[in-house]
Amino acid sequence: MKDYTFYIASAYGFAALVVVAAIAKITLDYRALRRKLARFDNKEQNR
Amino acid sequence: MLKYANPTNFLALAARLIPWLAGAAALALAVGLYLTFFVAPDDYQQGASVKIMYLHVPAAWLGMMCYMVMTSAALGTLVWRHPLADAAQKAAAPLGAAFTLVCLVTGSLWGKPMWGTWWVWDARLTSVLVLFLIYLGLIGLWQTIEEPAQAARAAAILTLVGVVNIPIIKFSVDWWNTLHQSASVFRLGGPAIAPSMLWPLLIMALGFTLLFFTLHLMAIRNEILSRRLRRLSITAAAAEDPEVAGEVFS
Amino acid sequence: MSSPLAALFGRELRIARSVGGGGAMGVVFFLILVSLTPFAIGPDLNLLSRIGPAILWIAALLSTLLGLDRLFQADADDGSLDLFIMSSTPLELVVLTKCAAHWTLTALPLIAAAPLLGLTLGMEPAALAGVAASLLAGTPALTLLGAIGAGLTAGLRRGGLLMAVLILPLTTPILIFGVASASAASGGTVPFHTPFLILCGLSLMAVAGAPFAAAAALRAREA
Amino acid sequence: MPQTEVRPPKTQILQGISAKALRVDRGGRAIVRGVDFEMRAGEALLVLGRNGAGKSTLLRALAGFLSLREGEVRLNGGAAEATLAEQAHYVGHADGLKAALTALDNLEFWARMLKGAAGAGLSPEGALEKVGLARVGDFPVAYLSAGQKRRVALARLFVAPRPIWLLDEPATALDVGSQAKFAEAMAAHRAGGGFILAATHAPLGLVDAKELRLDAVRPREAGDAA
Repeated sequence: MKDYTFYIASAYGFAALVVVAAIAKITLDYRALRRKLARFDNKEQNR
Repeated sequence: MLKYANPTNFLALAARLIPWLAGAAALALAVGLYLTFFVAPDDYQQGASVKIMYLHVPAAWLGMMCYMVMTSAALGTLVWRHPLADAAQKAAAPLGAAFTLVCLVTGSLWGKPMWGTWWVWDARLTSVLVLFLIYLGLIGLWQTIEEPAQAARAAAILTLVGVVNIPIIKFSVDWWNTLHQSASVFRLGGPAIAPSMLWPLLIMALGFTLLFFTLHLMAIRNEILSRRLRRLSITAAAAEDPEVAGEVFS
Repeated sequence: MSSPLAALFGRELRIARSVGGGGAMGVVFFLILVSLTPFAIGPDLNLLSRIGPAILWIAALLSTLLGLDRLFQADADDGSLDLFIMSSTPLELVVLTKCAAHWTLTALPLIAAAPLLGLTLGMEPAALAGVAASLLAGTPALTLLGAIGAGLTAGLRRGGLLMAVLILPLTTPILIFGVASASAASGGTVPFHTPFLILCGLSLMAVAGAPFAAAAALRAREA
Repeated sequence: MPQTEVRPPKTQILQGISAKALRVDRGGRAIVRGVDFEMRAGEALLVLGRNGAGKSTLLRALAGFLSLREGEVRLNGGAAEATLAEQAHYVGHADGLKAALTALDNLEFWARMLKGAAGAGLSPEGALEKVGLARVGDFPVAYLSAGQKRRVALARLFVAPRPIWLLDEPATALDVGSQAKFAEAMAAHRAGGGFILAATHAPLGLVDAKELRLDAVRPREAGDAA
């Protein structure tokens, strides 16, 4: 049976990469939005 | 259900739900990975490379499921014109693209040892590729139209047109060529693969689904906040106009 | 580069990133064009790999050109073009900088994506490297020729298609030597460097001449 | 008090502009014909006339966007062999702003792009302060109203000092307060030896400005320059 670890590793590696990238992008966007919204918070409560 | 429909309540609900969902997703994925690597037997033909199936198949399902979520959100946008539906729609498109991309790449990595080439133009991989292109088109549409509500309506129409065409694409691609093994999981006679392989697959699929809903909720939250930021910025800019007019050009 | 041109280059990148996802639209169009060909020709990989370089080159040619019709349109609409004409920086250098920015945003990702897409056409590594190298050498000429077309059609209503019709005939030498060098990379009678050097020559000629033609076209608009 | 700009050396200061028998064609037709005017440093010229009389065409020709069919414009003094356009600001109907960028980014860009020989002008923040838009500097221009966009465009005049101001209907979309204040800024520019050529309907509050009526220009009849 040929050794497929390269293919398995790169498949799971790529999937992990995409998942981590998605999580990172969403959380970074969230933090940036909170920071920008903080500027308006004092003037205006979240309706 | 309508109580949660207004964005502020939704934010409160999301804040409570997201940690639980994330935890469940992590747990399911951990169990799935454990089963895949330590319990599930190798395939008599493909050997260990079958382990890629536990990634490839759930990713394909998620790509399709994500489109269904987007379609229902599109109906929400067009029928009830609800901002939450707009946000759900916009949040789903990149996730759908990500899952279909994972499906394509893992399919190619699985195909190399099995069929000897990185890519084969067979029916199912090609249909997923077309689905991936539809997702990219939607993301492009979202980025081009600035005004959120207008972008949502446009994307909703494109999504619904897409959902009508996906079965046609599926059929025509099948007709065009079929090399891929027939749908072994959902054969009419029930799953053909051994239970020992089926369980890890279903658990991985559950893990992916939970991951999707976690990310989707978080992305919807981002979308609501960014629309609020846009609205506040516009009103703040407008507020600058009348009372300071006197001090200009001094 | 003097600061005005550096400022222009920075501005072009910033605008592209904030609206329309940068050059991504060009790469997606390239991806779609390449994916559509097998539907027409059929899934047979041996055939596809033989005509792979041609498919990739035609797709690159079309996606580069069709992405260019907006090059000056936005500036013409919001009045920036008039101010460029008035600035002490020559319009030719402004055109060259905008082409460089457009090339970085559209052509570079395209050159990176071409080898990956070549895999779907069953091309082997030598051919993939050949396509990437020939695209790297040929796309500057495509962008600059397209800039001339964009200059001619800026402000016209149906500029996009007209621009392609004007410029596509002029790009035939680039296509011929581009595909020739890409195919020569995977063996064949013609050595790789012969068409490749001609391609580089075409690009250098375009860098030298096209900005003047495009600037003249912009000035001649007399909006 | 506005920041005092750096004074270019004596010879480089633009003393005067003289235009002889200008003719500008558009679409094969002479829109502007037989126009003459003389201007010295500190003077203003109001280009008047009904719509379509060629006010904008004349200004766009002076800015170098349209070629002169006949006649010529001579500069007296000013930077060596710099054309009128390179020593002029043009504020037309379009504001020259990229909606996706912030007001500060736009001004920063134009400051470097239009940097003339006359040294650096106000900083983008200073220019925005001068037009009363300091607090909206970091919002994308897309969020600003037409009046605010207009004032950001006018702020361009301050970030890169150029002696000649070519203004095409500068007062449109400006509220009364802004118009009054802009009149003061124009007076300050003229006091500093600047030239103002403005095509306008609304009164701009320019003190003892010369007038150039375009619809009074008949073929073969010299325009009344005084």
